[in-house]
Amino acid sequence: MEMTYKDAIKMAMVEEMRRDEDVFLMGEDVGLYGGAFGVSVGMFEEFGEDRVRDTPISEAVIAGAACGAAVTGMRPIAEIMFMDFTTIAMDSIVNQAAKMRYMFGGKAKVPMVLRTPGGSGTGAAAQHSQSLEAWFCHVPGLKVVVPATPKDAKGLLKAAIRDDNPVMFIEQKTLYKTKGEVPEEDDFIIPLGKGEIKREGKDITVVSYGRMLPRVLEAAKKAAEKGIDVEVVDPRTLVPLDKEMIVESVKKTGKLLLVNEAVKTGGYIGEIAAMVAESEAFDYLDSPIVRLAGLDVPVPYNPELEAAIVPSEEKILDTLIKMVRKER
Amino acid sequence: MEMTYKDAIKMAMVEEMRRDEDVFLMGEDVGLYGGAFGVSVGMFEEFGEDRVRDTPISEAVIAGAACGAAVTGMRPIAEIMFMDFTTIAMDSIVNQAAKMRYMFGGKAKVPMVLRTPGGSGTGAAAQHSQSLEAWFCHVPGLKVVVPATPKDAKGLLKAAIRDDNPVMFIEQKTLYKTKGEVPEEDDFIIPLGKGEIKREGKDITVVSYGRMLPRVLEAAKKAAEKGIDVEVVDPRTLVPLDKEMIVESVKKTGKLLLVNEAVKTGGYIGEIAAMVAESEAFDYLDSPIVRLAGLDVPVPYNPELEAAIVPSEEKILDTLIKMVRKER
Amino acid sequence: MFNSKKELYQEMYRRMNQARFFEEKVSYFFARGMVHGTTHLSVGQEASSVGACMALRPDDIITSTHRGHSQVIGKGIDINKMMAELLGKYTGYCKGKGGSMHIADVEVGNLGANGVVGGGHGIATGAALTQKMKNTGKVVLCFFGDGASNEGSFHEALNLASVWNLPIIFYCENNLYGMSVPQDKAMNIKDIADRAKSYGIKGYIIDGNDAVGVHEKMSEIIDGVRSGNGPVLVESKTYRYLGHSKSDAQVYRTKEEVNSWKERDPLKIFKNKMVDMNIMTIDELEKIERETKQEIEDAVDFANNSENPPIESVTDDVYA
Amino acid sequence: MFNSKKELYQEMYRRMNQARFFEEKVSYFFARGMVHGTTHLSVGQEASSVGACMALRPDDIITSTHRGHSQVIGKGIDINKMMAELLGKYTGYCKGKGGSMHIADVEVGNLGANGVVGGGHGIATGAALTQKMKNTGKVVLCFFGDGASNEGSFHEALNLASVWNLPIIFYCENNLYGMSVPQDKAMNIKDIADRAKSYGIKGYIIDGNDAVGVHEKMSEIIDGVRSGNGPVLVESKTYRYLGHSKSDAQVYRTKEEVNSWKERDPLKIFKNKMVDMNIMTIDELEKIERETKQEIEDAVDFANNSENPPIESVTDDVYA
Ligand SMILES: Cc1ncc(C[n+]2csc(CCOP(=O)(O)OP(=O)(O)O)c2C)c(N)n1
Ligand SMILES: Cc1ncc(C[n+]2csc(CCOP(=O)(O)OP(=O)(O)O)c2C)c(N)n1
Ligand SMILES: [Mg+2]
Ligand SMILES: [Mg+2]
Repeated sequence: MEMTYKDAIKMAMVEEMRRDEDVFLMGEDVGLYGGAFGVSVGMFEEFGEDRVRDTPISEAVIAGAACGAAVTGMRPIAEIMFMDFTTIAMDSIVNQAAKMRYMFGGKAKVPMVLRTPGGSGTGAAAQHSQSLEAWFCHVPGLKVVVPATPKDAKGLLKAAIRDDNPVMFIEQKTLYKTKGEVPEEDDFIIPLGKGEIKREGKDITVVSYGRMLPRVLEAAKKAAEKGIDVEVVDPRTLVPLDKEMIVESVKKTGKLLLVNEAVKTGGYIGEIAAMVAESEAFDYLDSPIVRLAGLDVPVPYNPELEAAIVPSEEKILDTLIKMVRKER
Repeated sequence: MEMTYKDAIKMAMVEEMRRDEDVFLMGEDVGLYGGAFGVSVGMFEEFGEDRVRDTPISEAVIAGAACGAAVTGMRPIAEIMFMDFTTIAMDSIVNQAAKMRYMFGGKAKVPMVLRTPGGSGTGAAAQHSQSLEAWFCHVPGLKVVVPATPKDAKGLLKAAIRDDNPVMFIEQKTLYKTKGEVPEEDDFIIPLGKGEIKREGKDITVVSYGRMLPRVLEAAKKAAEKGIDVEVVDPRTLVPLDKEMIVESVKKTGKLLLVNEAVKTGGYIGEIAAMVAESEAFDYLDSPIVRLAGLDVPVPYNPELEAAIVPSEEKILDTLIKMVRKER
Repeated sequence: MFNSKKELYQEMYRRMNQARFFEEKVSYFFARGMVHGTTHLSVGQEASSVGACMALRPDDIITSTHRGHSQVIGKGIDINKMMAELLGKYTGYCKGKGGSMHIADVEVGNLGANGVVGGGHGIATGAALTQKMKNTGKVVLCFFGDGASNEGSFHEALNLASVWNLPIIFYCENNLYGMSVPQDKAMNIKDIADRAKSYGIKGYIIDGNDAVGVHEKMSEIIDGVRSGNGPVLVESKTYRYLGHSKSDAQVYRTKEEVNSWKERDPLKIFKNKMVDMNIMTIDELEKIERETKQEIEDAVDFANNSENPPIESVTDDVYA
Repeated sequence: MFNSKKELYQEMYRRMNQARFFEEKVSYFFARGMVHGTTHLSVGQEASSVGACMALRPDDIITSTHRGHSQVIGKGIDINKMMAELLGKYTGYCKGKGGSMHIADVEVGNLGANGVVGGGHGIATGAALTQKMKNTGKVVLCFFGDGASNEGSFHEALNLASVWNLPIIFYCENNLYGMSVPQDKAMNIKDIADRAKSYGIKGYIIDGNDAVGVHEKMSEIIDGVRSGNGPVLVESKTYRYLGHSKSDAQVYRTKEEVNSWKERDPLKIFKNKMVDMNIMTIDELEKIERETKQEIEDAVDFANNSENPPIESVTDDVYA
């Protein structure tokens, strides 16, 4: 069935809430209003205010209460309205939820999902547009998911809800309205930690995820017209990472381009580059590993500036061509 | 003059506070008590409670007020007692202090230093032992410093205090009592962004910083006994990073080992590896770039477990030998 | 600053009208997709914001919010640069990098709107600390909403400001909703001013739709703060007429409720008062209305005729 | 749970003594460098913690703090596993991974001590939400200190718990200091219980050194919470005798102040009360003292004879 990324997310939540009464949704304006981006529209009507809970504007306790509810037997889905505001909830996420199991010697489990939208492109400027997934990937105990298609969004969110660990489920604002085929089956699950080769190719590997993925696929299509055969790997889950899929692809193509929206310095594609550079794929690399990422600046308001800070399709295409033709 | 890392930090603060009355210190128990690690002992007596300010236990407003004081003309030094508690102050640091200048089109400056100690090794377990520098390096607008010696601590902290940007000054708990020669001059400054070759060598480059640096230097010394000539680069400032120094060193040695204490996945040495893998140094690399880092686990309490999660001197030595002898 | 009450009230009316017309214009632009991003309009809250700001001295300091147009206009701002910023132009206050949620003018004591609810609490507290340490005699007015008073930053800031006895007014514009959530679903108390007790400071409730009253009461309160009595919490009861932001179907409230508040429109109330008190005539008031309306049109021209920021400027000003 | 007042009070005295002797032992170990890390002892606060916990049902839930030994012992704990955890052993509650600051026993409703001041507020609130949603009839007792009440998490949690009418008791053990900072330098109010007003909930002040009083008042309060009246804030006034943590010269307070509190020692008060009320004889009480002392010695033996965690276990239990 064709549907939007947004509706696929809702479908996953609705199915899981029907299936398991321990699952519930909480967050700012998720109820009657249906969420700042309309993701949960209609859920309040179906499940009522007990299971679709509007909270005060209090991010720290949203995440903290989700943790406390999870460790005592619920399976909360907590929404933080913008990823930028996870800054207010970091203690709850990082020091509490992520570490509880380990600190307690394995005697606790914290099955919670924290949904939050990341990314620029909506004209909301520096405090509403960040891509901070790299932070969470640096925290043992958390799993981190960034779906790029409606299908992945549904399958991965269902897996996240059923997972017994805290999962950061990072949605992409600018993908909410994009459409795609989504399986309707209730038991359609995409296991966390499995990447997907979104396009097969032999000349170069591109690893990308989230908002940048459609651009990469477009660029790959155009590259094909120029006789360049691009393989596109979408890890989908950043932690745990499907290292094998990436390493195997690089061994096959000998070239690696990494693309993400987050600012370059310290971004997660740096981790992937480092992982490859220390793997057996190193010896197969015939040229430097290239990263295309956000400029190292806060997100500006002006639409042209805002567009200029993230890799464009042209830039990706250009880089692909240069890398394959070995121009530097 | 020989002194401890801790006293070198104090010396920097005292000198700057004598020089510039806009500089002041605030934080939990920094006053009469002298700070949780005793860094500011005696400063309260010299400067009084107006300039050495005890705060309530309120990390968000400590960083937020530092930002507000800085933008209105003071030069605050704010202490967050453990780096783990910067989680509570992330909005103030990341969304406010780091972005204010850019968001306002360059019409503000935020000259503040946020001092906080990182690292394990003190038996304080998962919530008092993290090394989270990678997070801050991923935030444009912040500078990030991690000194490894008393001398660097003094020179860099003075530079940080005089800098017109928010600087994360990350101290190393387990280095507080280590000693070293420290210049007494009032105008001894180490510019932010300049690395230092802590040991020259030609066989392999090791980039390391903070707590791991002394171990790396010890291992390098032992390696020398085995005829392996190790070059040790300490970037000292992680942002801005002295890329040139690292790239040049790798071009010279053809091998790169990276060592830090932070958990491996998403750590800042991944960024350095990626930077080298996309630089001109790539073509000089004759083997994979190796990272030795903390295990991907929260910090455990038991002392043997705690010691086991970070790279040991033996492990570093071993890796050096293997890399140079090309065993994999 | 003003030679007479009349001058003061003329300026007050001018600023309230600037705010109203500015936002009506912005609303029009957004509805037509002529502006990028989103905005939060304060139509209905002009008396609360302008009345409070005008009780400050010109060199006092404010921190503003996402719903900050009336606040920064109340403080006194160059409307051209503000409109230019909304349109993302290089001549704007933030050179097109900030937009509606980040209007700032640090030099004249406007420390900026904030995209983070509660994000200004700590900044304002630190700004007040500077005033105290440097003994400047200035005070800080920290704007925030009813919803923001549920953020942890509210608690930490008020507590610290109280312990340090800082010259700051925490000014809560209670418009009854935090986005879609009504006050009574976000807190279990009627008056946010009651939260002052947690910090051992004074709490005040004022009618935020009566600019004259706001100004008088705030003048008194600010005097106390300036003279070293420490921080206060003021709750200004008011209402926003329009949706929370660009796209809001307002399912969470009734038309009747909105209309009942429109009957207490701050501009109308003010106008009537001026006439009743024989301070200004209808003609004088209407002249101000016409002038400010024209000012806004001029600002639109200014903005439209301004350049976009050069693409290279995108990497400027990350660091000082 | 108890067949008589006497049984109850016997158990109460036993737990208070367990706590006291446990901590004296831990203090001894630390002073000799026999334990790694740091610890925060609650000597002097036993009545406050044990009295409150024993007003709970055994299946009720607590969140504890960095100064949590008396709290978790009050809730009822296997002292062997606790001592083993302090010594970092594999038989400890957390398999040696948590130590003093993370003692937890989730299955019996102890959601753990917390190294983060204020870190338990949100967790406790969420745990209370579970009880409400699953209609279990259980309540949550959330421990924290005076200092913690200045964290933003305090504010957010009390507000949310109030709005959602959750079965939770926010229990502030006010020992007058947050580390070195006395209450009056950390807040501008005398009674933390007054902060309840910000959330429209009830605030209570109790004498935390009188176990019998604590227990009685808390039983009443807990009944109300259990019956659906919503959260409350209780301030238990007490004092810690020892330094904040391992290394603390205590320059911030006088010996006289410490001694004046020692005169109101919770164990002494309790003992006298038992005798005065003819509930237990001195002999009976002293027998409990001897027994618990022995228990602690046995726990030390248990811990000493326990294995360290295998090094491989370091990567266990990061994920479920
Ligand atoms: C920390 C944070 N959480 C959530 C939001 C999204 N948001 C923007 S405005 C708003 C409502 C704020 O309510 P209130 O403080 O009453 O101010 P008002 O909008 O009514 O003026 C919300 C939830 C935000 N910007 N920042
Ligand atoms: C978020 C955070 N900030 C600071 C600390 C360091 N610290 C540990 S205990 C403590 C004092 C806590 O005071 P209070 O809440 O009154 O509890 P008490 O120690 O008196 O029992 C401090 C500052 C911490 N552990 N967590
Ligand atoms: Mg509001
Ligand atoms: Mg205390």
